[in-house]
Amino acid sequence: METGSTAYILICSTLVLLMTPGLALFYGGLVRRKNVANTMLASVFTIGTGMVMWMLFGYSLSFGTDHCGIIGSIEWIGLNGVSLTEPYTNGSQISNMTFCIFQMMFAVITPALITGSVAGRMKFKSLVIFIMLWSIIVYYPVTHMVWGNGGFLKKLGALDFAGLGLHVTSGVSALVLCILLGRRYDFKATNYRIHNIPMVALGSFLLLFGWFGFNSGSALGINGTAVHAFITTAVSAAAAMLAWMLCDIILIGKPTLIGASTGIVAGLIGITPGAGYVPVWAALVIGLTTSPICYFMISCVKKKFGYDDALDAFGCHGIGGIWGGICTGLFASTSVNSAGSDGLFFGGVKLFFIQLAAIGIMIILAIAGTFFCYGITRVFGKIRVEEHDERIGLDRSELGESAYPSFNGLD
Amino acid sequence: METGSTAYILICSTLVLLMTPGLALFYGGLVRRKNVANTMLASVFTIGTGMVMWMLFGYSLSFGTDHCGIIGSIEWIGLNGVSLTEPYTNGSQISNMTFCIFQMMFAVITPALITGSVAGRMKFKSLVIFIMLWSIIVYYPVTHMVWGNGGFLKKLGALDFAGLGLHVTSGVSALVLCILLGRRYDFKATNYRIHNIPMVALGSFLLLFGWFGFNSGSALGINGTAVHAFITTAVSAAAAMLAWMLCDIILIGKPTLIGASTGIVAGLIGITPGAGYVPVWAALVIGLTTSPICYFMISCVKKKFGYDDALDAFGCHGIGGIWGGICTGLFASTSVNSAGSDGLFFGGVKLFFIQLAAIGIMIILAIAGTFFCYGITRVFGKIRVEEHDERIGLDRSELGESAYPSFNGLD
Amino acid sequence: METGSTAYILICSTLVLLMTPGLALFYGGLVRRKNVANTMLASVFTIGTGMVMWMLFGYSLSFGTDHCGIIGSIEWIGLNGVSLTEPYTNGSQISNMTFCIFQMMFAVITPALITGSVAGRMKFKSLVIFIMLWSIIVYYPVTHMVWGNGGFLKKLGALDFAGLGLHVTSGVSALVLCILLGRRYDFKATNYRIHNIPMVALGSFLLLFGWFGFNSGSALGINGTAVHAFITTAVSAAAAMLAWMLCDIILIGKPTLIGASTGIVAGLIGITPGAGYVPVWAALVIGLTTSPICYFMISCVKKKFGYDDALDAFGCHGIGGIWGGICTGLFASTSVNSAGSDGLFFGGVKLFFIQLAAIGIMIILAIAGTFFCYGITRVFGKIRVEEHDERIGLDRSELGESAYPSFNGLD
Amino acid sequence: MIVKIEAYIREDKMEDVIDALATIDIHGITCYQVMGCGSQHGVKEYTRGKQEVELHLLPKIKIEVLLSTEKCEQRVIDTIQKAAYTGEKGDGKILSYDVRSAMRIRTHETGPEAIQPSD
Amino acid sequence: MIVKIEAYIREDKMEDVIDALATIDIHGITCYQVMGCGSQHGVKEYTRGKQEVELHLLPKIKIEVLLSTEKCEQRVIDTIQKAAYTGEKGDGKILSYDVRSAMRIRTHETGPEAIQPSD
Amino acid sequence: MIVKIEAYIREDKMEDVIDALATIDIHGITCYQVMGCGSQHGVKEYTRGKQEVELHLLPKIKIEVLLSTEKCEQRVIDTIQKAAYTGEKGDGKILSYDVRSAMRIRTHETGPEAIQPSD
Ligand SMILES: Nc1ncnc2c1ncn2[C@@H]1O[C@H](COP(=O)(O)OP(=O)(O)O)[C@@H](O)[C@H]1O
Ligand SMILES: Nc1ncnc2c1ncn2[C@@H]1O[C@H](COP(=O)(O)OP(=O)(O)O)[C@@H](O)[C@H]1O
Ligand SMILES: Nc1ncnc2c1ncn2[C@@H]1O[C@H](COP(=O)(O)OP(=O)(O)O)[C@@H](O)[C@H]1O
Repeated sequence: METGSTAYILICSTLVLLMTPGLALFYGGLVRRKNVANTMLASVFTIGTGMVMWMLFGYSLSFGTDHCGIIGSIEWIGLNGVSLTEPYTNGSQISNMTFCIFQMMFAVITPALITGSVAGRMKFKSLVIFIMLWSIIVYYPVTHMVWGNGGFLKKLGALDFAGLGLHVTSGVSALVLCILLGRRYDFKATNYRIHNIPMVALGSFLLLFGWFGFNSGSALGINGTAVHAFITTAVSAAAAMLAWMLCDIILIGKPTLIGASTGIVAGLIGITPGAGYVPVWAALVIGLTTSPICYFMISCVKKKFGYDDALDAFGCHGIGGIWGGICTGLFASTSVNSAGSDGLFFGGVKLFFIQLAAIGIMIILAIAGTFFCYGITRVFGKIRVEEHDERIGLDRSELGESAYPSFNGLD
Repeated sequence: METGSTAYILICSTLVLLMTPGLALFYGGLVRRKNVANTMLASVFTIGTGMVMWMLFGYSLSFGTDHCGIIGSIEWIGLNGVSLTEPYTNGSQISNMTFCIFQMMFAVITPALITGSVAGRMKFKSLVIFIMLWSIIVYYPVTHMVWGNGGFLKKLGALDFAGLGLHVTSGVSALVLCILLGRRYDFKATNYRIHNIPMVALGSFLLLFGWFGFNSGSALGINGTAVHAFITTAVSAAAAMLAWMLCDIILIGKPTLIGASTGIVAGLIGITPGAGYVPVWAALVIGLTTSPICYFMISCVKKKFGYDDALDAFGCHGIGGIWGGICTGLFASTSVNSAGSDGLFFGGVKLFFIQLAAIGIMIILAIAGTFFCYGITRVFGKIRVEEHDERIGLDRSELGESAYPSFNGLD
Repeated sequence: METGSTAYILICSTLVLLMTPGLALFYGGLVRRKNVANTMLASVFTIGTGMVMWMLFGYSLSFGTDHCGIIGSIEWIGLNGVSLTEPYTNGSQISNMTFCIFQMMFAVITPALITGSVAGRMKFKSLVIFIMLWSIIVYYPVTHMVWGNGGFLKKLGALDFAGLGLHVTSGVSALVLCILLGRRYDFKATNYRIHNIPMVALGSFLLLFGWFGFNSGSALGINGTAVHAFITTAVSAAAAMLAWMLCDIILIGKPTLIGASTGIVAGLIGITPGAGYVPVWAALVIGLTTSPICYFMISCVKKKFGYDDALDAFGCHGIGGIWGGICTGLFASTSVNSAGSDGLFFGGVKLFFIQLAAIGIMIILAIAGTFFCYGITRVFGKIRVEEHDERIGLDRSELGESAYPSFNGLD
Repeated sequence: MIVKIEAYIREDKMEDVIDALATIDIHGITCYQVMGCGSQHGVKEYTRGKQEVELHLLPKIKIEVLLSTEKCEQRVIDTIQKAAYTGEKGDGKILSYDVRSAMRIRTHETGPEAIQPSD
Repeated sequence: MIVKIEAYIREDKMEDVIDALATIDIHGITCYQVMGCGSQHGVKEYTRGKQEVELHLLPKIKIEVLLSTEKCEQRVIDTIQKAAYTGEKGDGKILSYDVRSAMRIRTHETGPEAIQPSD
Repeated sequence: MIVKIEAYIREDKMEDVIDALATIDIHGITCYQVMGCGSQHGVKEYTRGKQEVELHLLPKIKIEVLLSTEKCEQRVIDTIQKAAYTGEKGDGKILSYDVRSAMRIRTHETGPEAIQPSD
């Protein structure tokens, strides 16, 4: 256990943890006043379920001894035998438990991302069941495949620095789930105006803050890669913020705070898969391209197909993640990180197709897994709230509280 | 001075510092609109008084050369002679000044906890005087007793990893103070609805974020214990969050965001005394039990006895802390931390009774100290605001400002 | 690359980064409801422009090979050749890229400070152009002069631990800019009441949180100076908070949460230039004096001269920074930091006058630079919004969004 | 002659009422949130654990519609009634008042013209 | 005949007024926050240091009560007056208006029945 | 005789209207934010990317002024009209109502005295 690295990863873990409340503010600010508390709770309850499941069996299933390259084992049930001081892999700068802590935060935030697409119409109970199942059926396997010792995507040579699998599966699952659920009843009729913009902005900045832990911490120690991932993350987020503002200016004539906030998040998603593999200039390119792509998905494709991805969980996380994974296949360079491979741009055709294949596999896994989890969740009762409950808002109908009882205003 | 450990403790110090504003949001969101600014200022002014007092004489009184096992000395007045690079105790990984900084943050947040019980009716001036006295009369001694070299509870063998003394004394003092002050005049008549739930949630998440610094940092360096305290803290908070939501579902039919937020805080309090001593599974047990106990105190006992612990400073911090201290006596294990002892569960009867005795002594100290400080504070004028001031709200009467002047709504 | 130090500086970088959103909340809460989103975006767009410019040429211009002691070179364009593992200066504990990252965050927050003085009346487009020009014309040179290898103020022996140049230039530029722009049209007529006090408080606490990274991180590694800068920062902030509350009590009869929040920020500004050079007791003195001086500027001087420094960017940052620079000349001591010099108080007359001279040069640079940038910005169109747009608020006129559409209230 | 209709309705019926009024070509509407009680005595809620809170005042929406002809009045009242109806206590009331005079700021028009839709 | 009482009162008197009305068996009330000025010209406040701000408009509560009998009207006005009284400028006003017609949405009742408490 | 003037105006005209009323010595005013639509049919906005949102209801300010003489009434209406005028759709309306009775809480005064400024 190297002290500087351990200090870094433990602090990075708290930063990543803060992303979940950041997401709750980000999502909570975007919904209508009557759904705020419900949307926030939907994002943060995974702190409870995610951590407890991770401690009980999640870590073991994700990172325990490999089975067929697909799933771990049950050797570390209850974190028994996870060493406080000995490393997970030989040569790692941090101990197994430190690694487990860091990864735990990923297991908390990932399922929370999904909840954005179903805001305003899913029963809270069903959401909890779905998310818990999804963690087991989709998240633990995908984590094992890309990061676990013996994971088959890892062996294949797919590169995922800090969260390709995580963004693709959660984004695609969000899409499938929102289609299965159907649109909010007044999707066309009403305005879904953002109820509290400063709250959205604060959320996105907490995400930015935590994301440095997410990406740079994924170097799993203090080394050149950690520093490199830090700077690429910053550059991509900044570039994407500017790119989104530019899109806003070109298409609607004015920049917006919402746009700037969304752009930052898009840029962070885009750089995540390649943060430690691509050169700094590529981070600029990734940031500049991710925003327009997400912008286009949200503004045009979503409208065209008419699915109700309420808070653009797919439009941002799914698409941004997929694009980031492709860019890793384009721009990864062994001169940046010898543990990686060369991307298409540096002559590495193989990596490019491996990345595409990996993304394809993740998408299939996410779609199949979502259908499966949805099916099981239905066994436990209706998944969607009644129309009346949707109208009065999920805060009142699902939680029995209202977010701002002392403030007047029309929702 | 070991660099990794020093880096860790300095960052942990900033995390602990952020807990005080977190508490201000947590408390501020819970009160009525007319008392928001006052409640927040009541939580944060301790940043000013606590730090300045700590620098002038607090650190010296708490950790200076022992006198009778009860209090330190005045050798480090003004932090003179506190070394930037030499350790406080032989073999410590951090320097004396780093330790002083870390402990300073504890001296800031602890008295802030008390202010929750008296929200909405105590004069700000009296509160400042009371809190400053309380720090000297109760906090510095109790800190010395449990953590100072030569402190008698430490010598006795009482275990307090990160804040048993702190939670018990502040919680009990909060109870005594709110009884001495009396209820808010319209305690029965009106509804004390929470005015801003997202604010409460944000506060609780900042508390969670900072608490990792609090507990894990209490290992005072990067070592196995720091990693262990980190994971137990996470597990207990998560379990308590779920347990509180479960209580809500069973007793009122629905989970709530307020409940989830309160549960997280309860779980953090419960694990604090034992974070570095109890096994991971015990953290799960502590989390799962602390929430129902606090829930019961708040819902039933408080109602039964009719004291007006406005924001449940006693119901959460006092009770949670006491229960956490008892659990340490139950579940502490030398196999986890050789510096600790074995709890009842591992055959260590002695530790269990020492813990009970220590808690008893802390309670007595807190009660006596609160009466004493209250008495002195009265010398400086009326402690409670006039009924009219209470009605128009302490924001206007005590601070002359109103928290949200541009938003309409009924308080 | 020393791991503990690198971990520390990377985390400090994220803390400093969080200051910009903290500032956005601080400023955003202070303005009227109709200008919230615009004010916040004005503070945070520098995350985009500042980071991208820093990566493209800013770092190179600021810290590249010296030219005449005034500006760097273009050798590190696009961060090419900035080493991930080799240090910037011989003997430094952190690598060049780590240093670049840390300094990048300073380049983000500094121009954001300026935006406070022009809130509510400047075109967003013009603001962006002005800020980008200002970074090149004023910020990069001043950074090079005080911190760059070969910078002439550094060679002169001027001491700037963590941001004298930064506060003086941004504060003075804010003053010049607000005078050039003119007052808000209803400056006299209307009340400029603070619209959301909890938001201001949260902002100031995030600033406090991040400022530890700012000051302590400026030691550029884990060493005694980092620890020392940490404690002086804490003491000064706390003392200034108390001093401001005292001013409030003496002059308007009541302490306020706004006052406490502003005081903390003032104290942080005051200690910044000398954090690693002055003894702890001097930090107390600096904190206690900075608040009254800023208080006086805001309350009397601003009124007297009638300039419309909307959010007191000059009154706090400019004045606080200048005072802090003078105090460094008074209280710096080689017994605290052998890399510094002795101030007037310790018999060092020379340092005192060097500090005064340096501040003078910075002021001149800021004034000249602001006029220059203002002139160029005018080429791109009107700088001030129309009166009608000012009336309906810049949120609607410049961004086309409104911050809180679901809450009623009079602005 | 001009009358003003005021209605206190449920929050979640606001959109329905506005849509219903649009179908009978009433587009001029002003509304805001109010707090009210009546036959619906208020509700008991729990807050933070099982701490009971009695809420006397519940959020409602108040709608104001200006009309120029008496014939129209009854139709509007009926439309609102139908759209706002649930049958549970707390549905609210619809009232009408006489207006002495009216003026459209933009055009100086007074009397019934002032409140007729114009383009 | 139906009348509507409107009162502008101090924020901190709202609970008193509602309680006082309850004692004379008036339970139907609607209220909301408004901003107002009058004899009470507004206050000077300080914000951030000693920067003066003049606040013309101060927060007040507006209460609306519908009544069905004229006899009752005076009693309600007196009750509100007593409960809202402090004697300082800014206590507010109580007004009454004629209502043309009223309807209870839940029951279709019109006239005085519409606003009488019902179970 | 007492009348009540109500006006729906633009948000950004509120200060102008209040100032204008002050120049003709009208100081008693109550106002609050409302949401309204009318000839101004609402606006299209974009939110987060180019996602269209149609906003039917736009924020407006409602002002209430109580007056004691009929002569005054027209002057007040004209003053408000002038101050609130822009000529664009959405300027709003000014209405007047008869008030049955008025009382000043602080002094028990009734009738016109109740609403005249007092010191
Ligand atoms: N007498 C009254 N005066 C003023 N407002 C009333 C009165 N009665 C009812 N209201 C308003 O109408 C709303 C619904 O009325 P309520 O009496 O609860 O139900 P219902 O009309 O179904 O009997 C109340 O919340 C209140 O806002
Ligand atoms: N002429 C008026 N028109 C409308 N509202 C008024 C008028 N006069 C007073 N008000 C309302 O009543 C409140 C209190 O009235 P004010 O004149 O200040 O005190 P008082 O009634 O004690 O003389 C004001 O804040 C305002 O809301
Ligand atoms: N018939 C009406 N009933 C109630 N309020 C109305 C009516 N017509 C207009 N208003 C209010 O006046 C505001 C402006 O009116 P609008 O008809 O849009 O413009 P204009 O008065 O210029 O024709 C609306 O937003 C609404 O609040």
